[in-house]
Amino acid sequence: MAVSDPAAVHAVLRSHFGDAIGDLAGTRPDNAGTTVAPSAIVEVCRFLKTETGLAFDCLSNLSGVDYPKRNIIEVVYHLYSYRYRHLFVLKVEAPRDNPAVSSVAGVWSAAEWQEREVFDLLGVTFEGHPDLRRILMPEDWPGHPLRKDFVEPEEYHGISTSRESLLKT
Amino acid sequence: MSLTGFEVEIQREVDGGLTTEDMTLSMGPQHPSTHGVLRFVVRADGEVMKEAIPDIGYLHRSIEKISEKVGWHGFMPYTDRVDYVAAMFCNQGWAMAAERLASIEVPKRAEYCRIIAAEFNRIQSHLLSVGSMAMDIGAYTPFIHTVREREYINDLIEELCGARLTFNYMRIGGVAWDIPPGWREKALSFLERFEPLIDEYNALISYNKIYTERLRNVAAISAQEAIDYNLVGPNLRGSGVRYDVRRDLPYSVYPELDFDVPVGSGELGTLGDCFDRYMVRMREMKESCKILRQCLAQLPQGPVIAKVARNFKPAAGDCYVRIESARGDMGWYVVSDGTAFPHRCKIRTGSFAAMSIIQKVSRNLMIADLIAVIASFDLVAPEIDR
Amino acid sequence: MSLINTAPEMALTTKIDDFLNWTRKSSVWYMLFGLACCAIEMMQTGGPRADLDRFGAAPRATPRVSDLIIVSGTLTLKMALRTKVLYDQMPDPKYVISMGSCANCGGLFQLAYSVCDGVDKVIPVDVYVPGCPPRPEALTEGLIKLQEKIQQERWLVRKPVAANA
Amino acid sequence: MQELVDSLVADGFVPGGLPLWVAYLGAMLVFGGIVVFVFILPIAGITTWVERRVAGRIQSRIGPNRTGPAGFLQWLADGIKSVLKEDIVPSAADVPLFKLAPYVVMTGFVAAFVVVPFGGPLIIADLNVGILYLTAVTALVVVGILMAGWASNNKWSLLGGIRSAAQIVSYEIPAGLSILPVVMLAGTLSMQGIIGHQGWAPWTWHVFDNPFTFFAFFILFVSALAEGNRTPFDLPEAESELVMGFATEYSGLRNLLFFMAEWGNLYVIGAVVTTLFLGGWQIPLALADHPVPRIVLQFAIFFAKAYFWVFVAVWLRWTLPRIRVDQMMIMCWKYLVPIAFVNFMGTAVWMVLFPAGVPAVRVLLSLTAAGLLVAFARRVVFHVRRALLTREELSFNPLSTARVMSRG
Repeated sequence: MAVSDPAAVHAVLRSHFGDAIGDLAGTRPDNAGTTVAPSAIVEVCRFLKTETGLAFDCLSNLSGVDYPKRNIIEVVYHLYSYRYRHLFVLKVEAPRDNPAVSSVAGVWSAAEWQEREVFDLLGVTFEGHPDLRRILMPEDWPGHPLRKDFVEPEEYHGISTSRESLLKT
Repeated sequence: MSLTGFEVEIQREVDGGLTTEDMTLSMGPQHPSTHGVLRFVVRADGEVMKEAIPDIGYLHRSIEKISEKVGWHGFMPYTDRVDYVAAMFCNQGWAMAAERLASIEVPKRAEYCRIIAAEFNRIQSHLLSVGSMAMDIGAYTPFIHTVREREYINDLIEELCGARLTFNYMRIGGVAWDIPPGWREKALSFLERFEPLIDEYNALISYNKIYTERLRNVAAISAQEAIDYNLVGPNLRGSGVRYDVRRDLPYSVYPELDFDVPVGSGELGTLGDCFDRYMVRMREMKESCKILRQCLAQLPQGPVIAKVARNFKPAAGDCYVRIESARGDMGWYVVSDGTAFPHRCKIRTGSFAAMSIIQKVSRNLMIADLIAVIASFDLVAPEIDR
Repeated sequence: MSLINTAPEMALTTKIDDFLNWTRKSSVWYMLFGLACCAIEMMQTGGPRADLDRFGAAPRATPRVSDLIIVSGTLTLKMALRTKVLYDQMPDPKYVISMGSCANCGGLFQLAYSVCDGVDKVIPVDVYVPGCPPRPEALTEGLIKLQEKIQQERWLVRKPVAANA
Repeated sequence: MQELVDSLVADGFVPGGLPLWVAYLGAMLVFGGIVVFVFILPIAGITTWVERRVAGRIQSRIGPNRTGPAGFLQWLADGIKSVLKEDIVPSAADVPLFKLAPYVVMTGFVAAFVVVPFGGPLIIADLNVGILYLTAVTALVVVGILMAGWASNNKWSLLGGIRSAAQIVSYEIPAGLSILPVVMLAGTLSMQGIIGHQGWAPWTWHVFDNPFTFFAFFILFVSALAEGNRTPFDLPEAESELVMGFATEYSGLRNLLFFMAEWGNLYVIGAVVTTLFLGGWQIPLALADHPVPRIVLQFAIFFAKAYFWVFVAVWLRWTLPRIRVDQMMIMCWKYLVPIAFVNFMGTAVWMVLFPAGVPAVRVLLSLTAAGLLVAFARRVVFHVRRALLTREELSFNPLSTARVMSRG
């Protein structure tokens, strides 16, 4: 029996994980979800994947969002079930100065590269990730560019990163 | 399960027989078959690969960061460059995300214009994929023939929006231009001519003995594996999963249209091998023609763009839009903080997922097979790197 | 070769120069070097409608036999280092066409943190083709301009090409 | 050759006191030089032009058309430009081997022309082991390619070299086994002798002699394509896999030599199959009495026959995909070698059973071949006509630049 309504999914999670699950947020099917405590994310994900009636067999999207005002980095998991065709969103908030979240690469293989990307661009450390290294940027790149306070380096291997505008006099 | 000849060789080596030194090859970023700038570090024992480790990021153009700098309307041209082979879908994804955040109703005619443009673009993208697949297998001519057909679609789209490749056709709330007079007939006459050509391509290359031998049973991916690695689009359907965003999470006017979702059937070998992925694209082009005929027939009258403020500021919140791009389920996770600039835009693309599975499926293949695998996934470099 | 740029200017030497330049310009083999969006237009240019092969320009897979590198598309910093290596691997005389706004100056992606604003920061460029992406006709025009440039070169005679040429 | 020098000596053209061997050597160098520069290099060059033009037509393009009439001088421009390019020797390469390799390949290819009968008496040396010599020297190419692959110190080159070695050595066997039936029929290894055993008429050609030689002909052609590294067997330089295979690190003149050998080899392939199976330069005697027009006619007929197979090879290249290396080996050892062996044995049995041949079988086979050609020609005409029809329909877009640009 499929539990497709986000509210019902949330209720199931609440009953299993208690305080680790935040309130239900979002109004549309594509953004309805909840926050999860960073420590519980792997268990929650495994539960969502294996529990009959939920069967979120696909991690559709894993992204990180930087919120400098709230001083957190949010890791967002968009889950999808090919079996029951329903969606759910999980959000994990990590402190901005030393973000660390448990890796779900053991639950969905798709998470492996997506976590590497979030690590590369936002500097979130995924604990338990099999191969956590930069993926898009070169190994010797300074900083994590998708953070809001990222400053572009002046030059990279002798190539300056700015260009004088011809329009200026 | 019996081992094939080369697996026996590897097994013997694992068992401690004759030991040879592995060869590490760097394939790319400039390599004729990498379709842009990808790199594979190949560990090979002669012709047999132990492993191909993808190395990406050579075309990372920080499009996601730019979205935070240029504003909602201003980001539209950049979406073209996310996937330049199928730019219309990226346009549509961004427009739909903004519309969903701001709860804008798009006029019916605009929706139809979008679908028409997008399906033409899908044919174009699949043509390139099919052609470059043949080129990578060593047949240069089919590629040139598909390029020839692409030119005619380019003509059509150019008349529609003024650009050949990076269309920038859609706007938040609709499309930029209405369909010009006389365009419908041209589009229909193109379809008239193009549909038989698909059969001709099948005759020329798809069922060529050498070609099928090169593709069948190579890098078969089971449905389970495909879902686990989040393969989408033709790559997923090649593994036999009948899933299409257009049908299963319908958006725009797709519910009003009648079309099939072709899936791989393992007709010549294992289910989910390179040939299945290839044939899914071949058949999807026919389906696109079907959709286009319906759209061109049903095209309603009316405006093509809703009234959207120049200074567009959607309400704070986030949304996750999924559309069926030529390379499959494309996810746009857009966060708005209520200002004139998006807070974050993450684009989840099919090629990125397909790239991540290559390391797994490439074990014990031959070097020549790796080329077929890369081509069968229809990778487009900027879609991986963004 | 000590002959280069040492012979006196005579009708014969200029004729020889013209002939050699004719061979060079008639056989500009370009390297298959697709970077981004423009690479698709480059393929279309090699396709049936624009057909670069008419000018004797055939695609080649390795830099060792290429005369021309068409930098087609956005050059990221990560790729810029590789591009320089590729350029160094080409044998002289070698030419560069910078195709599209991104390769010319960074174009749309000047705002980006990871993009090299213009290929001329890494390798010398002979012809800039504007456009985002340039149409096949524009790239063909770029090739013809390059051929004009090649035709004016002097190998035997030390005589600078007129500045306004 | 020898007769020529002897007659020159007799006529006093050679200064007295000059040892005769010097005269022979000089004559050989002069004649060889003429053949190399007047025939071999242009034939290789023109083949590149033909290849590009044919490829253009196959791909609905035009192909080179800016240099000379219909781009005919394209090969000259390519060649001279390549000679003038900078010559790069990679610093990690094995320099002597790297420099030597192209010349070894070139030697193997040029030496093959020694026994190619261009027409009537036009042959550099009608060796009594002609066809054996030819298979031997063409196999020299593999040494050069392997040297190139190894010396480049590039892994793509190495893979290409290894593939080439495996390929050429393997395909020598079906090729050799397919030559044997002809040698048995003709009773000689000499090229002129083999041609002499056939007549001008198709039903007197070896290919139609019996069903076994008919198949042997195709096996020889396929094996020759594989030895010449042509599609679908172009694995040693597979562009999409190995960049350019064994030639990856070669630039300028050295690269040119490799490619000249490749394209020139096509002509050798055509010449060999023409000589062995298709009646060589034989023309009806009634056609020409005077020696000069006769030789010209013989040369023309031989050239046309040989070049037809060059065209077929080009056409295959732009139609077929490339097979994989293991499939290539399977095809050779599991299919071609056994079939070639059966052909060889079958021909032997046939010769014992029907020492004079069976005219009915000859005519039947010739008619089969003619029928195949007619069926094929009809298909070609059908496709060409349809292509012309669609071309008219295509110009529907006023914005289209197609018509403007395809002119010329």
